[in-house]
Amino acid sequence: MTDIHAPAGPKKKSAFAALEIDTRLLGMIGAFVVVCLVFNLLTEGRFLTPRNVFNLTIQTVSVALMATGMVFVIVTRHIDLSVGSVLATCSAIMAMMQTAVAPGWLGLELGHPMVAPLAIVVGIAAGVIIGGFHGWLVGYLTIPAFIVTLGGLLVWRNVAWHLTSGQTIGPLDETFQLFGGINGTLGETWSWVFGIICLIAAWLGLLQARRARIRHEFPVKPVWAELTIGGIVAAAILGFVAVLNAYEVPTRRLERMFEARGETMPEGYTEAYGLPISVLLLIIVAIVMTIVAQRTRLGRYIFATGGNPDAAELAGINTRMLTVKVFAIMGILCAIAAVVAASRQTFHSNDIGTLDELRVIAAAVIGGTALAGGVGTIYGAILGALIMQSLQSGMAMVGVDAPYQNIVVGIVLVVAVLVDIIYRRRTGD
Amino acid sequence: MTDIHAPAGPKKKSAFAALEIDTRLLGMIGAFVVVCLVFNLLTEGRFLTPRNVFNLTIQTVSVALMATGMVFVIVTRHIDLSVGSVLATCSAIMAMMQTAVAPGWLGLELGHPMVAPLAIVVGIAAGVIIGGFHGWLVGYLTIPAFIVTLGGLLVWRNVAWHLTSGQTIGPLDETFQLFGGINGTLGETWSWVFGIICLIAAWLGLLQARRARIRHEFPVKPVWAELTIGGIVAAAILGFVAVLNAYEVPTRRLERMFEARGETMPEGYTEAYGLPISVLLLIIVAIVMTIVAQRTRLGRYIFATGGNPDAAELAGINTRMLTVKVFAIMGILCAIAAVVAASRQTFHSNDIGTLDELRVIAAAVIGGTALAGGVGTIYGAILGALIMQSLQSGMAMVGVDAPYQNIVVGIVLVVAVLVDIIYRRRTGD
Amino acid sequence: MTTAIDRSGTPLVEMRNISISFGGVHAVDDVSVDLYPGEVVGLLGHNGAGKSTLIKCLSGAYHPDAGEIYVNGEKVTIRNPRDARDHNIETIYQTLALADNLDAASNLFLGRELTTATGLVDDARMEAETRKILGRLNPNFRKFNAPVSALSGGQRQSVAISRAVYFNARILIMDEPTAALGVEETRMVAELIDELKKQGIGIFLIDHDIHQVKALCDRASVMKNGKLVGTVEVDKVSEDDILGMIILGKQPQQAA
Amino acid sequence: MTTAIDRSGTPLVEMRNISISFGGVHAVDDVSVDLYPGEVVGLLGHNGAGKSTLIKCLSGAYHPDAGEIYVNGEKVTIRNPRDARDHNIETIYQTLALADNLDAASNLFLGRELTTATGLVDDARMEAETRKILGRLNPNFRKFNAPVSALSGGQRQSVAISRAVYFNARILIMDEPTAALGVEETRMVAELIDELKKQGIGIFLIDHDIHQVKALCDRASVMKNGKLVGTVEVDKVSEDDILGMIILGKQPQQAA
Amino acid sequence: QDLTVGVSWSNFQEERWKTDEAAIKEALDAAGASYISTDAQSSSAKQLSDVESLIAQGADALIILAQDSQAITPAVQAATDEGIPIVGYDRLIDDSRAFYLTFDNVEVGRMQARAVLEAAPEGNYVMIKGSPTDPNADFLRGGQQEVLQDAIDSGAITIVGEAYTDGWLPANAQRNMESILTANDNNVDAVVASNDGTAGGAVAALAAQGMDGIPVSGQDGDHAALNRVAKGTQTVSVWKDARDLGRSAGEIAVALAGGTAAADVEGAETWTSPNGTELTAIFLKPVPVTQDNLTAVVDAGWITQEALCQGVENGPAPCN
Ligand SMILES: Nc1ncnc2c1ncn2[C@@H]1O[C@H](COP(=O)(O)OP(=O)(O)OP(=O)(O)O)[C@@H](O)[C@H]1O
Ligand SMILES: Nc1ncnc2c1ncn2[C@@H]1O[C@H](COP(=O)(O)OP(=O)(O)OP(=O)(O)O)[C@@H](O)[C@H]1O
Ligand SMILES: O[C@@H]1[C@@H](O)[C@H](O)OC[C@H]1O
Ligand SMILES: [Mg+2]
Ligand SMILES: [Mg+2]
Repeated sequence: MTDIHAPAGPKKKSAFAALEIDTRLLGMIGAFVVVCLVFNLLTEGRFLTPRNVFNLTIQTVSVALMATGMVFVIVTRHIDLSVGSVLATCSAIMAMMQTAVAPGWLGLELGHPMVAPLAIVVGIAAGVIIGGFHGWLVGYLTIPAFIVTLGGLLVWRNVAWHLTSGQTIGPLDETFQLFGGINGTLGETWSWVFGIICLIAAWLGLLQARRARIRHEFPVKPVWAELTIGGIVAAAILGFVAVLNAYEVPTRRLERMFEARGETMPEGYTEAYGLPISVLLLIIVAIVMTIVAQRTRLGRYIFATGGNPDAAELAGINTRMLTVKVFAIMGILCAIAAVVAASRQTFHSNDIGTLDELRVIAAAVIGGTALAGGVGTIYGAILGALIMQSLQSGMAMVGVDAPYQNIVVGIVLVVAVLVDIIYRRRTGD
Repeated sequence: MTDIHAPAGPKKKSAFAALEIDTRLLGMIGAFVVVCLVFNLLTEGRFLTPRNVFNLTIQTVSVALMATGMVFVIVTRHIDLSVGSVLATCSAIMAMMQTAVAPGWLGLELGHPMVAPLAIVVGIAAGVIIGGFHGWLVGYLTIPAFIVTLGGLLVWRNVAWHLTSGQTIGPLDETFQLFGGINGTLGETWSWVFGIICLIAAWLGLLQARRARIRHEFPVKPVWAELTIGGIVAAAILGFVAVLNAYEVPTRRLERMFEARGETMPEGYTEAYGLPISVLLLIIVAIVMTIVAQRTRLGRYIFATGGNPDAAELAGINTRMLTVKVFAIMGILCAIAAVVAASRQTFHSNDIGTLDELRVIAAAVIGGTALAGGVGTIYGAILGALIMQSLQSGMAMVGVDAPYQNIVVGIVLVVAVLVDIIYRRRTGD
Repeated sequence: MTTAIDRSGTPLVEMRNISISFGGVHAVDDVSVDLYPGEVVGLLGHNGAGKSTLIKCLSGAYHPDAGEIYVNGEKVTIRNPRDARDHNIETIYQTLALADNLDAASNLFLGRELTTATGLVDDARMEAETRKILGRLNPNFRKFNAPVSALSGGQRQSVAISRAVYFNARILIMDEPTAALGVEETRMVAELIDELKKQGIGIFLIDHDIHQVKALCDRASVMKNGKLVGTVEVDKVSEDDILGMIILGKQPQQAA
Repeated sequence: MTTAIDRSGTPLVEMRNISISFGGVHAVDDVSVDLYPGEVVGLLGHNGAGKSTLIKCLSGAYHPDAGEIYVNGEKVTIRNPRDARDHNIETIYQTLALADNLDAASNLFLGRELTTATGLVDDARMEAETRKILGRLNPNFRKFNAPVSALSGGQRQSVAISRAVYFNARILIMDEPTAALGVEETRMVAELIDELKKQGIGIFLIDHDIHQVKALCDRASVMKNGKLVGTVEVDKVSEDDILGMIILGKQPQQAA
Repeated sequence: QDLTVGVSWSNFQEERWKTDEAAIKEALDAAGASYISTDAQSSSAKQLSDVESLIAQGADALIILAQDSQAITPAVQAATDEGIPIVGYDRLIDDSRAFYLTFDNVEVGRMQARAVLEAAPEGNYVMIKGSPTDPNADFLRGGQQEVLQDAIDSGAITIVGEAYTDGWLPANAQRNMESILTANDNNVDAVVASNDGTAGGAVAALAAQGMDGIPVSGQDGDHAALNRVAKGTQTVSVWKDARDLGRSAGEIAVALAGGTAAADVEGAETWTSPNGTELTAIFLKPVPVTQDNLTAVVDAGWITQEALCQGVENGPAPCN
């Protein structure tokens, strides 16, 4: 409103405004696109190859998973510094389940189909217990989350160390490794199927929302606007699937696969990776978390509590129990992230998840979650994680010497957020 | 007020209440004393020897210095994740000044009396510029401090690396090393002199405050209460000096000193360390920062802005400039902490200050600084740093291994804050 | 307000000998008040007299140091706002207690969201209901999709009032509900109070406007420095009597 | 208020054709008002009419999209609250704008602390001054050493009023100053306004209470939906005329 | 021929890596290959992404300083899929597809202990270990134990204090050393520190007690440490001439990228890792640098005499 020189053009503005697209989202996508294009230029087109896009997405998954949970934590005015360490403990537990408990106590050898599910269930149980315990300390004992999770950062990293006696544990179970990205993908056909299901669901969602508004006689967007949005969504989903399907399994790997099956590979045979299972997991988590945030009571209470904790309490919300739930969700997500991170490495290592707390919080904050509480989106956090990861992996590709890469990442991080701030100020959001 | 079973005893309560001692302070001192006593028991009395008290104080200085600045940062609702890295850059600059710039460009050899002052001035200038720049990004460009200083964390650590070409630089100048603790102490006599000056100043302060209240006809504490407080202060100051003076320079070291002077040590000669210069520095910084916090406009504005940024802005406070100042102060303190840290090691290493950001923030928060802003004390932050340090070094003495140390530190951290919370709830603060 | 109230039965609410102090200060000191169905009881007193603190003991925001609360003759313990709601006690707080980052509908239904068959919150229906109810109270209100932080002082107050009224309260606590309201909006709140009375709801009304108290209340309880000065039937005393109670802390001769 | 105001000279403040909008909404739309020394101009209108937003352009909290401001006939640019203070414009905000964690004295002197010879803030003197000035406005006030967050609604308002009045303002903006005040406290503010008028200070007063506006103001400007309905001399119109302007947005026949 | 060699560093905070990097670059320059690199900041997860990026960038051969000898396996897998050869640099990569080029870390540990034991055949020992998350820390500690075992069994020496050093930070080593000294009333006769950074911290703590001069070990040949050796405050710095290692790594990477089979690399031998993996490996000989052979590091051009002898009077050759 203070910008007197803002372009007037009410006609043009209203056409764009009719789309009612979240400008924050646009700004972030804009920043992301800029980062991608710059790196693509600097790497002579290597950055935006299907292969690198594939890599980028699987590299992002673990941090992005936790970032969705961090949104809730920060929205309720808390912070979780322990996520990296909790991830490590969950990973250690799952690794020990596979390599020690299952074969030793239960007589299930590595490779037995029950090993992976068992390990994952126990790991997630550990995550929910640890997270819930943090939440109890914060909510009921009113210890500041910063302290609780700083303590957790120290405790759980070393509990993990203790559980594995400081050893790298692995290799992990083959089924478990399916969540690691390259070791488990949907393949071309199923990727298309999944893409199309997503698209139909998205369209149905748009339609239903429009119907509800009409039923209650609220103003709706013009039909062309709805169609445009539907089109954009379609392009995004199918484009993404197409790109992932364009990344072909390296020939040597194929050869080896055929070899393992005792066959020989036909001349000229190719196969695409398609959507990694870990990315599928992230998409499912993102959808669930978005629904929780926007369409459930729990989500409503999380945002209300973040906006005004006293008011929320006065409105009859049990804000203490809410805190437990929020941290328990964070714990579950740490455990899921641990599955992805450990199976990506195919080993549990001591340093797994180190410094993830900073990455995860940064992803949420870049994604528009306000540290003062009350504001944040799931998609923003995921985009934030993607931007961070693009920066890091882009820098690695450009050929700047290693220590200087960190300097550039630091600077670009700040500049990316600045650009977003300026953009939103311009658009008056 | 909800605690119906609180002991009534109005008579007894009022006698204690008349002292008007900050219960928060009491709680923290209580926690500290408990930690000390437990370790003293576990180490068969070695923990509370003058020697270990001496070590504890000098180990605490660097983190405590930065923690005082972090109080201001957090009170204004910001955070600084870059302090460890800024410390590294300042340390690198000072090291290079001493070993490269001074001898190479200015022709001042190591050991020349001007080398250390020059290096320190340049280092502090660097700190103030870096900090001020962070503040400008936060205050004027409105980028969240979390992002700015996360960027700073990456940037400055690697700038430091670049400045020293990744080398360990040292040994540093002898004069410079005076700030390292054991390498520069006041000796017995001067320590007493300093203690007595402090005591007189404290008494004068109490007296003046009382006079001002009487002049304005406000209620004052009973005389016996004032005298009791004066007595406690005297005991604390003189006791501290006495303990430090009880720590004698090890014979081997004395022998070497005499040797270096070409003399032989007289039989039975002893000498006490007394107050380390680094601790003197911390005391001075603590006093200055406390005055700034409580008795200057700047301090008032810092707390007002933390309490309600909008209200502060409407009251005519230039909150943007204030942010610059707060981060600039943080930068100065990082530089001073760098002097202490580097001269304590007697060399600059690449990884100096790593993870200090967490220690510093933890010290401030344990010391009662609220992450929501508006609340915090300088003495609290210093006590917080002391508690953390006691834990770590106590356990190292007990022989707990690093991973288990971290677990215990994590747990005790949470418990200490919890005890403090319960204590304050009881006393109705 | 002058329809005769039947005070022979058990009162809807009775607060007996309530005391509460902060630090050393006795904010409320041995105060007893009661409220019958269909009755409006005004709570009056200077700033800091303890009115808000007293009613917060009823709404569950504070827990009294001493004293008892009876609802419909039964002794109850109100530990938190949820307990109060369970007794159908609704409150409009002086500070409004809104979640600034949410829109009017989310605030109105906070803690009692409408849900669809699948258990998800039904934003469209909540918005529709909000439009209806806010329309009655504040016809100029348009900002249904903005967070309440973007609303004017009076608009926020309208939201807070709607929230308390919507959910079939039996006991309503209104802490200076019209403080920020415009002339027309104030008139509508007065009409609303009348209507609620008719439905048999009991209302505690804190208000500094003596005209309004005379017009709306059946009885008035006056507090001074945490203590109850007295309770009077407003029809039986003059405005000046009430003023005397507030300012001088003196019970008028003819008081009930 | 009925001493005749001399409106022949240059006005103390003139706001000309002020417009400001948030997102798409025109909160204030081409509004012009002025104020002469020793005059109280009431700003009236329904909730959300744009009163607070208009005066925030004068106090430096908002920057108008269009329009000009003249102080003593000279065009000024008010970029922030500091600029407003430099023109001796003081404001009591509807939201009070207090630093909740500081005590009354620190809030009262915020941004203009009293200092000792050595440049340090003089807390004792500030507290003494605060006791004096708050005593005049609110004789029951005791809590000088508590953070203002522990004060009652009306106590907080007293602090905000004292702050604006203490520093020799020439132009005073009061946004619903008595909304949370008790009877006695309200009377004292009315007296204060009278006194300030006599000292030649110009006051913009936002208030929903028509009685009070009739009693305190010389002129009244009425807004509706962001637009100025008109400005009238309160002596020359009836309460109903003003009500008509507020509710129907109609200028009475005999208006100035 | 336009070869690119990618180097994935595990971190960059110890002094030595700068030298390693320079040596690799030099060797690559000589072979006309270009150099790209990444810094995993001590995170095995980031190192995986780093390697993927290097592959995507078109590296023809990889040199990897593994943060974790096993968690790096997927990176080896990915590289092998693309037919890119890997040189495991300095730290073990427990995978037969990687070429292993290193100084033997267990041997480094042995050398450290040996030098200290020689200087202090009996007495109270303090073991300052490396970072608990670095597998090398335990390799080193294992080598040290082998050498000390007999003396321990005979009661000649007693280990009175032992501590990991979080993150290999000198400041942490210093603090641990101070506590151990206090706990033992200074009854310490020798310190086996696992690298030069931690040795620096330990020496600073000893100096505070006037005890500098008792035997202390280290490794890496950091300039500051060699200076301490000259001064007599550190007994040994096991010198792994990073320039040899770097140069060899560069040459081997270029050779492998050019199609040379691993076994055909000059000097390569077959070696079985502790986990039973068969690797093609080259082990370079670390050199324990003590006052007796200080001249060697100057002659080798590793450090200037000026830097080595700074502040040393009447020291050993070449500082006399
Ligand atoms: N949370 C609190 N902590 C400390 N003191 C409090 C707290 N809440 C209220 N008080 C004190 O209790 C007393 C009564 O406050 P209360 O808010 O009940 O007054 P009130 O009658 O509602 O006044 P008003 O008309 O100004 O709203 C005041 O002196 C106030 O300062
Ligand atoms: N910061 C803001 N962002 C968006 N909209 C705002 C903002 N501040 C005010 N508005 C809108 O501008 C309009 C005018 O608000 P304003 O606060 O000026 O009303 P008012 O006349 O003071 O009302 P009241 O009597 O209720 O205080 C309202 O519709 C309000 O919602
Ligand atoms: O050379 C050492 C290396 O082997 C170890 O892994 O990390 C620390 C270094 O000092
Ligand atoms: Mg009140
Ligand atoms: Mg207003």
